[in-house]
Amino acid sequence: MTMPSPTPARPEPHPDFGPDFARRCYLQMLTARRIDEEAIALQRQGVFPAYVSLRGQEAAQVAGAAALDTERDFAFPTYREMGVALAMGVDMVGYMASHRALWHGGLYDPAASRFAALNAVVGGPVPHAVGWAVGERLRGGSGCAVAYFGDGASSEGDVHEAMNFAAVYRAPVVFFCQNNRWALSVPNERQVAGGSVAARGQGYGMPGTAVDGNDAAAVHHAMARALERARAGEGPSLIEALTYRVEPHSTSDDTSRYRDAEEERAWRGRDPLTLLRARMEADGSGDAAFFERAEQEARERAEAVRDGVSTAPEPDGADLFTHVFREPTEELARQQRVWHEEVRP
Amino acid sequence: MTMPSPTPARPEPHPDFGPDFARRCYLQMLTARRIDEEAIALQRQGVFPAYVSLRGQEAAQVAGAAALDTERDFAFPTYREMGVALAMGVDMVGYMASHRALWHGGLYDPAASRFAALNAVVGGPVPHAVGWAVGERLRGGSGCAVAYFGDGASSEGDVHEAMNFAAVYRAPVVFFCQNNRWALSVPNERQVAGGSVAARGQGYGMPGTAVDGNDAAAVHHAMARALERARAGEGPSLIEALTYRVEPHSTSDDTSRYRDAEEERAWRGRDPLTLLRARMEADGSGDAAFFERAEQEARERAEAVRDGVSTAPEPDGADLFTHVFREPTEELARQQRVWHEEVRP
Amino acid sequence: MTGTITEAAGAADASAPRVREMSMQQAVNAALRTVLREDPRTLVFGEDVGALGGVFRVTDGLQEEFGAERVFDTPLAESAIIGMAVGLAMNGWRPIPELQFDGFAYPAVDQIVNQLARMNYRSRGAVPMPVTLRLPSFGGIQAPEHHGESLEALFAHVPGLKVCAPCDPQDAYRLLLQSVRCDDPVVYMEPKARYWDRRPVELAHDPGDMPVGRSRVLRRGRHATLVAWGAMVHRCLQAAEYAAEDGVELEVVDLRWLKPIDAEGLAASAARTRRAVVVHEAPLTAGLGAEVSALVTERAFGALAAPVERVAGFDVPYPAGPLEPQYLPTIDRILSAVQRTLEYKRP
Amino acid sequence: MTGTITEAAGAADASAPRVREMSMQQAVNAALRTVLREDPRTLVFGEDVGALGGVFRVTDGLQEEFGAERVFDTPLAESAIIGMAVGLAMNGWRPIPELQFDGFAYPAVDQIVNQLARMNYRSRGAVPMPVTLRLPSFGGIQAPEHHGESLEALFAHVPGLKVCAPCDPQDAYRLLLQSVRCDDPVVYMEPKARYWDRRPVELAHDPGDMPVGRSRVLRRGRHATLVAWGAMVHRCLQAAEYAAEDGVELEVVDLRWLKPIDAEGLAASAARTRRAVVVHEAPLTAGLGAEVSALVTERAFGALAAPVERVAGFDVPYPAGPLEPQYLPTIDRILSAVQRTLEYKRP
Ligand SMILES: Cc1ncc(C[n+]2csc(CCOP(=O)(O)OP(=O)(O)O)c2C)c(N)n1
Ligand SMILES: Cc1ncc(C[n+]2csc(CCOP(=O)(O)OP(=O)(O)O)c2C)c(N)n1
Ligand SMILES: [Mg+2]
Ligand SMILES: [Mg+2]
Repeated sequence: MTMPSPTPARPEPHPDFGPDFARRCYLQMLTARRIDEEAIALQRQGVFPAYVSLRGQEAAQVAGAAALDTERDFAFPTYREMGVALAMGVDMVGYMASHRALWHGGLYDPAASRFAALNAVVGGPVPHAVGWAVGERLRGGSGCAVAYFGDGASSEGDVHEAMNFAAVYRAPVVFFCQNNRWALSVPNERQVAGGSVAARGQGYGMPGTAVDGNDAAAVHHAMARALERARAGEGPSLIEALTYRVEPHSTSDDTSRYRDAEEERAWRGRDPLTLLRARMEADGSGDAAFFERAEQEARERAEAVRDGVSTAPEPDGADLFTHVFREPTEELARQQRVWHEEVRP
Repeated sequence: MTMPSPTPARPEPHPDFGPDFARRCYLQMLTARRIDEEAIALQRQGVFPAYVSLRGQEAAQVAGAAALDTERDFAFPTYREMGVALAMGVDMVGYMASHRALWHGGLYDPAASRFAALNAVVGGPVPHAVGWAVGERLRGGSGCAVAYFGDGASSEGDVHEAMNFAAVYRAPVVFFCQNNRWALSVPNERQVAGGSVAARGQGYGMPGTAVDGNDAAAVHHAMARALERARAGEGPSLIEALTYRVEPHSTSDDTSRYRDAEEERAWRGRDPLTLLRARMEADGSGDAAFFERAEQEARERAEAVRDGVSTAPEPDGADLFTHVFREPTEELARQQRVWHEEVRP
Repeated sequence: MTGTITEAAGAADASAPRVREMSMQQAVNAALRTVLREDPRTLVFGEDVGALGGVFRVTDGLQEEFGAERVFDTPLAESAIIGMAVGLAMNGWRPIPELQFDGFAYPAVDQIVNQLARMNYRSRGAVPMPVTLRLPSFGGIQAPEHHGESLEALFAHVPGLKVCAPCDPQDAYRLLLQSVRCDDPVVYMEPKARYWDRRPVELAHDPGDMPVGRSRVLRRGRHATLVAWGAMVHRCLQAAEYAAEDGVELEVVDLRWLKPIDAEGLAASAARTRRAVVVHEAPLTAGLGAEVSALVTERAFGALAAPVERVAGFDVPYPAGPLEPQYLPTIDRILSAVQRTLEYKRP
Repeated sequence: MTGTITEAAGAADASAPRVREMSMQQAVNAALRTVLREDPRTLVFGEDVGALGGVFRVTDGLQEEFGAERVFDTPLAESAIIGMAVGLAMNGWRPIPELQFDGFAYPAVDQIVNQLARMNYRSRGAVPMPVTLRLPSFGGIQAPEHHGESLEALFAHVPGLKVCAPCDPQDAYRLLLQSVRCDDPVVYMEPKARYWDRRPVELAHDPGDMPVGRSRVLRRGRHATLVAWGAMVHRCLQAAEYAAEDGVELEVVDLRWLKPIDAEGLAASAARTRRAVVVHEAPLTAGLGAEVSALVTERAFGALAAPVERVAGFDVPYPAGPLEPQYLPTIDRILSAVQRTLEYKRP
């Protein structure tokens, strides 16, 4: 079965995407890369039980999220949006705490960060973005919701229901699909009927755009336009960032069972950092000094995150009970007493 | 919010749609109409607790189903496909037994009838059609599955998942949506984002066609072509038959709360029976004698169904237990003894 | 029907509580009006809840009074309805979604269990979920397939959810107010078979001495305790009437809150009567009756003269019309169970 | 790892049963090979079950041996996976779908409850559903959110479903064969924490004297009965070891079939020991432990010297890594419960 590969849009950079912006993006993408590397190392050292790498998707995540207004927008991530978290200014130690399995949803404050708690249910958070956006319009607010999901997630019923709801309500939502070609071991060809997630948009009467997800400027352009549209009350959009998961699905995965190392190598050659750097070198927005400084800053930041998450205290067992309800119940208090008497370490 | 009304295809009749076929269709459509009227009467008399009328959808149901090969194809209905049942030769007393609430799934044999047990879960049976079709291909059979669903059902996640599966597997399925403009009290405008169910097909790389659902020849043409395509191994298709639910959603419904009587009247003027009759009168495939005979036959059949279902015996209480498992359990046998001792009427 | 509903609605207008006879369906409607009025963050939505007023007319007139922004129809997709409720709550709203019928809650189970119930926990309290999920529930009205299901055992098992089921108009009113005012997600199960039951209702805004999790003794008795919720409470009261004719005095406890369960209240009653029978519509195996039986036994074992009896639906799919009365617990089955507890002798 | 699996597969080749040491994950793999070989109507499918061999390698090598027509990947949609299984069964196949993890069964609950479980009933036996739903289940491996859930109470409550959970490689092999050969839908719950547990397995094709619904006594004792399933059986056996050191002889019953439940077997054991403790990972309230408690009490009340104790997960969402050991029943909690039953005095 072959899949018609959608031709990604290669638009001119959005006016916002000037030299300063490019430098900021590059720095954050590089920082995401370095944190990612630290995380993989932490997993190898046994500090993280497992980790899901975003390597290769830094442009799709960072350059897209850089268009968000963190005063009013809200992002709904899956488990792989570390670059989005970083771009939005989420506390990265709190974010990484989830990968150390300290707390499933992470230890940052999702409400304050405007970045929902990590969500491991593929497709599950997408309708939340729609509800949030409907609520934002009702409030008279001007914020937009961005729903992140993968090519695999596009098969889930929730994603369809959410798109239909959003378009019916003309809610200010951007559906942002990172099509990294693989959903664990299943390639697009056996996942996305018709071969294009973006093409689904039309069926809901909303624009669906495929962009080169490794091209920071293209991703940024698509996201900025979709946000403008949403803010103008013109309803939702669907963006498909065509990219590639160059690492295994997670550190527990073994890609040799299902894909060609050649394919990985080819995509490593289209590294979004290299591409952005080349563009910046060409248009002069980044010189050698900048790139050197960026490398240093990224490394320092990554090391700080690594140290922070490695030494973060384990949650107290009482936390098992604290957040189940806002209004506690006698039965749970009783169970907490059992825990206190019979379990507490 | 206004909805771009999809322009339905008005193709030439399919070669199969000759005079004999037209007469057969007309007779069955009329029979469905008469049975429907009897059923509404039975509900008013208290014999049926409730009933869902197909009035106005006879062409969509009968003329489409007439293209099926009941030796090899299999239909997956919702709760409103009485005309499909009739066209496929399902035992109509057994079918109507479901509306008398004798047995939820009806009292016909779905396997022998190649017409699945009535299904009240909106969208629920659609993935079954895909599974059946995948299984048919694996068996080396040449049958097709036809999944029936409504415009409301098109919003359900299951329908999306099923379409994606079918297209990924190139399974021989026809997704047949009767868009009767209303899902209970909710009109297309607030249900089907983008305004066209047919337009969703493209997103899965499968043909999606909107047809005039009140035009028997057009519906038949679309279904026949979709079946040919499926049998040729070219995969699934989506048909949207644009029609109208001229009756309330069910006998318990009150349309005055949500829609204009004028709209109903206008659509009653586009009655599929009247349209087919006019076509047949024009092309000579039906004369006055034929229509008179048809009326008599339809009426007799409807009365027989009415009498049959009215006098059908109520199921025995032991049937509560008989079909739960193929391989009975001791616990259920024990419960049946409790029923026998403490409940049996 | 519309007329009386409007009357009920009118009753909720005034600030002083007053007593009025109304059906449970009207009482829920009045409670929805109260919360929509008292808290501008509340929203009512679901399939056909707008112009139609819901298939049971429970939301009748709400869209008219509160506008299509606060009371609105959704497309036909249960998972998205709950997913949307989660998102709305994340943006500061207090959603009151309706799922049209018990059996159509199943498509939403993932959003209920994996999202709604644990968002507060997942976010360590940063993102609370003050959502009241209204679910017309249980059987007894000879409805089509999937329209007579009892999902309380499923919901009660889910950490992070609270669950209640009223049995009469007064409690329907009170429990809905409590559910909506609660900062935790509550599944509010409306017994369809009692929608048309008319009783005097005091439209009080204060639950008084009936905090979340408290059961009620609806009838005092000393020979055995019947425990039930929803429509089965009524049936237990009838059974108690019959038993009284034979000199058997049954205590009837309306559980009301199916999570948290009033274990103490149950145990106290069972300890007094030394015998208990729990009655529910859901299938027997792994039904909530097992939890009630276990709780009572754990807390009142020494006082019990007989094992707790369970009278429940059979372990069969909820049947069509004529078989429904043979599926649901009958008064005879309840009385037989009472009889067994009374005659129980340790072997 | 692949090497040993292939060896296990090889073992299934010969017709004569033979004993070989293998892990539970290999035993399930061997059982799948057996049924794929013995019945051409069987099909294995799910997310990543093909080339990858499943995230736990349980389906490793199956696609290679049986081809991509009989062992295949699906797109990522759980509801459609079960819906497809229903349709395949309607066309004469015997599907063996996998849902990747317990917590991702929730999106498929509607198809499981409203379709799979009642298609045979709905069609009055004309359309049977010989479907075995494999579900890696339960916790104990410090996995991400939604990867440690226990859904047995939900499934056991559904009329028309059968449910089992093996605790060791031998039983995993036997129960899978039985499940696939059964003409009813079976939810087969694989305890992830025991996947790597190696034991000798006899690849016998005949369940012998272990019919559907039969429990096993894994250890004889006379002071109290422990009842468990899945990974908790192992923990109970450990607890019994400790107790034995103090002269307390615990009987350990592996329930195996969670529906139908072996009520008689449980009651017989509890009647012998006069005390019972049921242990499970799922949250306490409305868990299957309540059913076990109720069943034992109903059938052995007179013999019981103390109320049945429940040791379960707490009523909280399944927690992340470091808290997991504090959530799951510990040996201490089990022994404390035993102690309570031994010391119980009627007030
Ligand atoms: C509802 C659900 N089903 C299954 C899984 C198991 N699972 C985790 S990630 C994954 C693949 C996801 O693929 P995709 O959506 O493309 O995202 P990616 O991992 O490529 O970023 C699967 C099957 C899950 N987390 N949630
Ligand atoms: C999953 C599910 N949700 C809700 C319902 C209740 N319900 C029954 S029919 C209906 C409207 C269906 O509309 P549509 O799909 O357009 O079919 P139509 O009735 O117009 O034939 C609703 C909401 C249901 N049966 N199943
Ligand atoms: Mg992917
Ligand atoms: Mg419709």
